Amino acid sequence: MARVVVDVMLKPEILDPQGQAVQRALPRLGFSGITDVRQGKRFELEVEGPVDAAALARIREMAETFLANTVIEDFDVRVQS
Amino acid sequence: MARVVVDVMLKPEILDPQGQAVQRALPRLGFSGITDVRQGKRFELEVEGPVDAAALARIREMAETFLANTVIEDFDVRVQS
Amino acid sequence: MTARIGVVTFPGSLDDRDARRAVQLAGAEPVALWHRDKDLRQVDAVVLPGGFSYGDYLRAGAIARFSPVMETVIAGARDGLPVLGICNGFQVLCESHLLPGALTRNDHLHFVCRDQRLRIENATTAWTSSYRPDQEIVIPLKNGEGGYVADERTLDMLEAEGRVVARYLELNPNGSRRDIAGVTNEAGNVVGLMPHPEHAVESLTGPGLDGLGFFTSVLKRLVNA
Amino acid sequence: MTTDAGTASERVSTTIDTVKRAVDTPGLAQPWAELGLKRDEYDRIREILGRRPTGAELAMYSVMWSEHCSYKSSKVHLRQFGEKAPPSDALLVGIGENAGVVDVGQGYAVTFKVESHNHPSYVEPYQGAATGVGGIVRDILAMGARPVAVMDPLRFGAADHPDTRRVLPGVVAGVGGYGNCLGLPNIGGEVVFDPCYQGNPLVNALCVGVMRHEDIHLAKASGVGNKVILYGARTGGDGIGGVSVLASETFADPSAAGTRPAKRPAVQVGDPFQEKLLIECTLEVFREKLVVGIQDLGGAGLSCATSELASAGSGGMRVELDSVPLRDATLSPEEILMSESQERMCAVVEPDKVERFLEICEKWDVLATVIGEVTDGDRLEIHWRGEQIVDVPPRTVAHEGPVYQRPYARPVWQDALQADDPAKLSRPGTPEELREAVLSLVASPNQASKSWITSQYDRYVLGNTVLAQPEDSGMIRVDEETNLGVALATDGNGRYAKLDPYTGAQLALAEAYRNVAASGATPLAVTNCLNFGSPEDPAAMWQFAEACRGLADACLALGTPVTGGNVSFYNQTGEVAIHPTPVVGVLGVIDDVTRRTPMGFTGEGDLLFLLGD
Ligand SMILES: Nc1ncnc2c1ncn2[C@@H]1O[C@H](COP(=O)(O)OP(=O)(O)O)[C@@H](O)[C@H]1O
Repeated sequence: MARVVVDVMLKPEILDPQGQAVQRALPRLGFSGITDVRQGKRFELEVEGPVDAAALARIREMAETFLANTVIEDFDVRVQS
Repeated sequence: MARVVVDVMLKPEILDPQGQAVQRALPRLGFSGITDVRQGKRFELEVEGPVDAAALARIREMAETFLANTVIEDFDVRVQS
Repeated sequence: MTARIGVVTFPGSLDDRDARRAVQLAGAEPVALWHRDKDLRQVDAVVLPGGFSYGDYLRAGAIARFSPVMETVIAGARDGLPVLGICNGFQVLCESHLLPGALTRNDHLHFVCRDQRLRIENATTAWTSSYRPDQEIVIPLKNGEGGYVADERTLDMLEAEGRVVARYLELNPNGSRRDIAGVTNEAGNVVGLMPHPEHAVESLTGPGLDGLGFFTSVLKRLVNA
Repeated sequence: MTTDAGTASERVSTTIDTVKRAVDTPGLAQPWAELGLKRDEYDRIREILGRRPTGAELAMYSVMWSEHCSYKSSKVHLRQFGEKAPPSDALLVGIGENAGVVDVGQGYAVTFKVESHNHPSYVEPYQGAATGVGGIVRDILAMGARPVAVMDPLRFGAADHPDTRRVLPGVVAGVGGYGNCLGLPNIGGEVVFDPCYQGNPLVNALCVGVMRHEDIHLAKASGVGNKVILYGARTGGDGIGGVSVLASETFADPSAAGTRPAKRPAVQVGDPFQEKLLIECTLEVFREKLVVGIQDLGGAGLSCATSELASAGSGGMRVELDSVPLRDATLSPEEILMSESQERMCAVVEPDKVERFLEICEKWDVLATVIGEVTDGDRLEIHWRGEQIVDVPPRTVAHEGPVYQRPYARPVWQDALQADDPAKLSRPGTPEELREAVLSLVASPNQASKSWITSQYDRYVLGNTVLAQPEDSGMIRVDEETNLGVALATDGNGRYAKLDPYTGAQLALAEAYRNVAASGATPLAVTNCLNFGSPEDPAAMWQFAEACRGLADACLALGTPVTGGNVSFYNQTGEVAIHPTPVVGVLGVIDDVTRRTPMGFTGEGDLLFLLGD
């Protein structure tokens, strides 16, 4: 059983109200020195069988068509070591 | 400027309806071989200055008290290379 | 002199006006409290109203918990100040660790607004003494993150100590563990409730008058005190 | 870095398309066609200015003269709503402002309007619908009113089409996500499925707001020396796909090129929390009477807000574009002017009230910046890095755009369509066939309960909802002491309108009117959202002209004036237009909401009457 992680983040040019809300709250909580916060999603997929090139290609397709909304989001797929 | 990533995932014993909804949808979309899906959050923090042990400790505290709700969530902090 | 009940407005609070109206209809004096003020203006009880404080962007209630007013509310609650958290207010109370557990995304992943039947399981708290034990009431419910969760040990403890204040009947609208709609702290002065009693205080605008009891309960307690 | 780049200031002056440069380089080729302008429109701009426009001016004219902002194809038909308007004492502000305002008695005024966000909602259903709600709410707020409820007339393709699975849940979640987070009860709407909307769903959003008569605010800048304040969200590169052409041409600074994002987002993302703060903050500055004029930023962003404010006011306006707080430092001045970043407003404030205005914004965590002032001239001047990049008569941008008499013609197929009447359909003859017919009728998605949708909307918040789903009209209590209230209904039937656009529009009005009347309220005023195909298609234009004529005639007959509305053209997939879909909203007033008439039976023994024939 292997784990594949898919990270989905809003594209850099797209407004991220969630990340902004977190960032604005930080100074009030006494945390300084954070100049930007972006909030996205992390999916952990448990994959049956070997995670070979074919499996990764399938997961990439899944990320592209389903896990991410590529109109506004970018994604990244990687096998967790 | 360095980037620190904080991953926040629901604890394994806590029901994850979002992950389950994704998992249930996969076969319908023609994706098989995924036995479990968990969905969590990924924060990307841009940090001013060096990310030394002290800075990381501060961010870990921020994750523990704020970014994650440790009643139901685990978190992981790492510097992005 | 009637009791003064404060209603906190956080940025993004929505049902604060409704909560003040409910307080008034119950016969108490509503006092508007502002999230940036630590001063509770000598109120006798506090309502944390529903809404989307700070957009609920991180987790519902997670940012509001750190507001100045909450410092005083948390300290007061520990000293016995009656505090009612409705919906977002319940989320704030859990995030503040005044109440155990947490509220997560509804299991069906949709926002839900419906008239909800509940059973009052504990009619001895500061906010439920106007009800009969096991009384069934109908009040509106509206949330996107209303699934109550806690570990088994905590759930067992809540049950054993009678700290489940209200339970969903007929339909569990959000996947809450053990159909829990509301819980209280050990002392019974702090209550968190997912459904909205403040929307059931006038027959014209709600499903009935079943919600009024929460506000008359605290009034009774304050006047008798 | 090139060695001949010179000092920073020299370099800047060679890369900014200033008014001076425009005068000096009259022959410079400009991408007017890429920006959607026609040759004669571009020529007219040159004529107005007496020179070629700068890049920033070209950006402003192109967006303000677009169909969406200028109503250039619809204006000649919309005029009837004013010309044929029935006399009404109730109208306090008529067509031409952000939204009309109606007197509902006891010193209260109500403003309401419906607007479309169809195309964005197809591309990105959630954000498209969410920002549609956000936009109409700001329109209502800008009139001086507290928004008190929303409604959402929706049209989707076939219920069982795979793409409807993407569009419908996204749109519903977006309407709910935004409206719920603003704390506005959703008191009604429509859901209709028809294959004609498959590639072009309709997402119309209505908002209604309440104010005291004396609180009415208008979008105009007057009073020399008054400050122009931009407040709300920072400006990002949202919704400016088109102007990127300009940016790449005029922003030829090699050092800047590499740092600009590769692509500007065409999708706008809404931030309802920011909008909620904007509402509370705006109502507070109204309450303290700090505002001379106000405009929300919607389509065409700052271009629209500054030119409309200046155009409607008495003086000119000067804006320092460098003061605009940016989310993306690489934006060019053209892009800043065009950006459709959401959750922003623009106010004109007397100098001695600026401090208090900014204080209130700070109280609500709303960013506010003085970006300019009202001048005694009659020009809108915009500066960037010390250079003048815009110098135009604002009326020519905002209110004197092109007006088209588009050719229209009754389509050749209209007769055949009308002749194809139900008499030709086979009738169920046997009990078995009757059963089939009834079953297929009740199984039709258009008859189905809409609670899957409406249960995702908060109908209780604010505590004044007297009627909401599943009632045919929504009703809101306006005054808790006197029980004064208003009722609202929207209706529209694309199939009727396709058969006969004139009568179809009238039927839409009649239905909404009946719904309001049946609730116990007296209908007072009308808004509409006219969803049609391409105005360049004579058949679609005919449908539009007929619908306007029908609606105006019916409004006259019923004595309810149109107070505002919105036109959405180009609703088509390829060459195939949607059914013409005029959505009509009716507002009524009721003296005592406790005497409302709900739809259902309320007591045993109630009698049932049938009225009419
Ligand atoms: N179908 C319509 N019926 C009546 N008035 C309309 C209609 N469409 C637009 N209007 C009016 O035209 C004016 C300009 O349109 P408006 O919607 O304000 O543009 P914007 O997109 O800038 O808000 C408004 O007063 C509006 O009410």
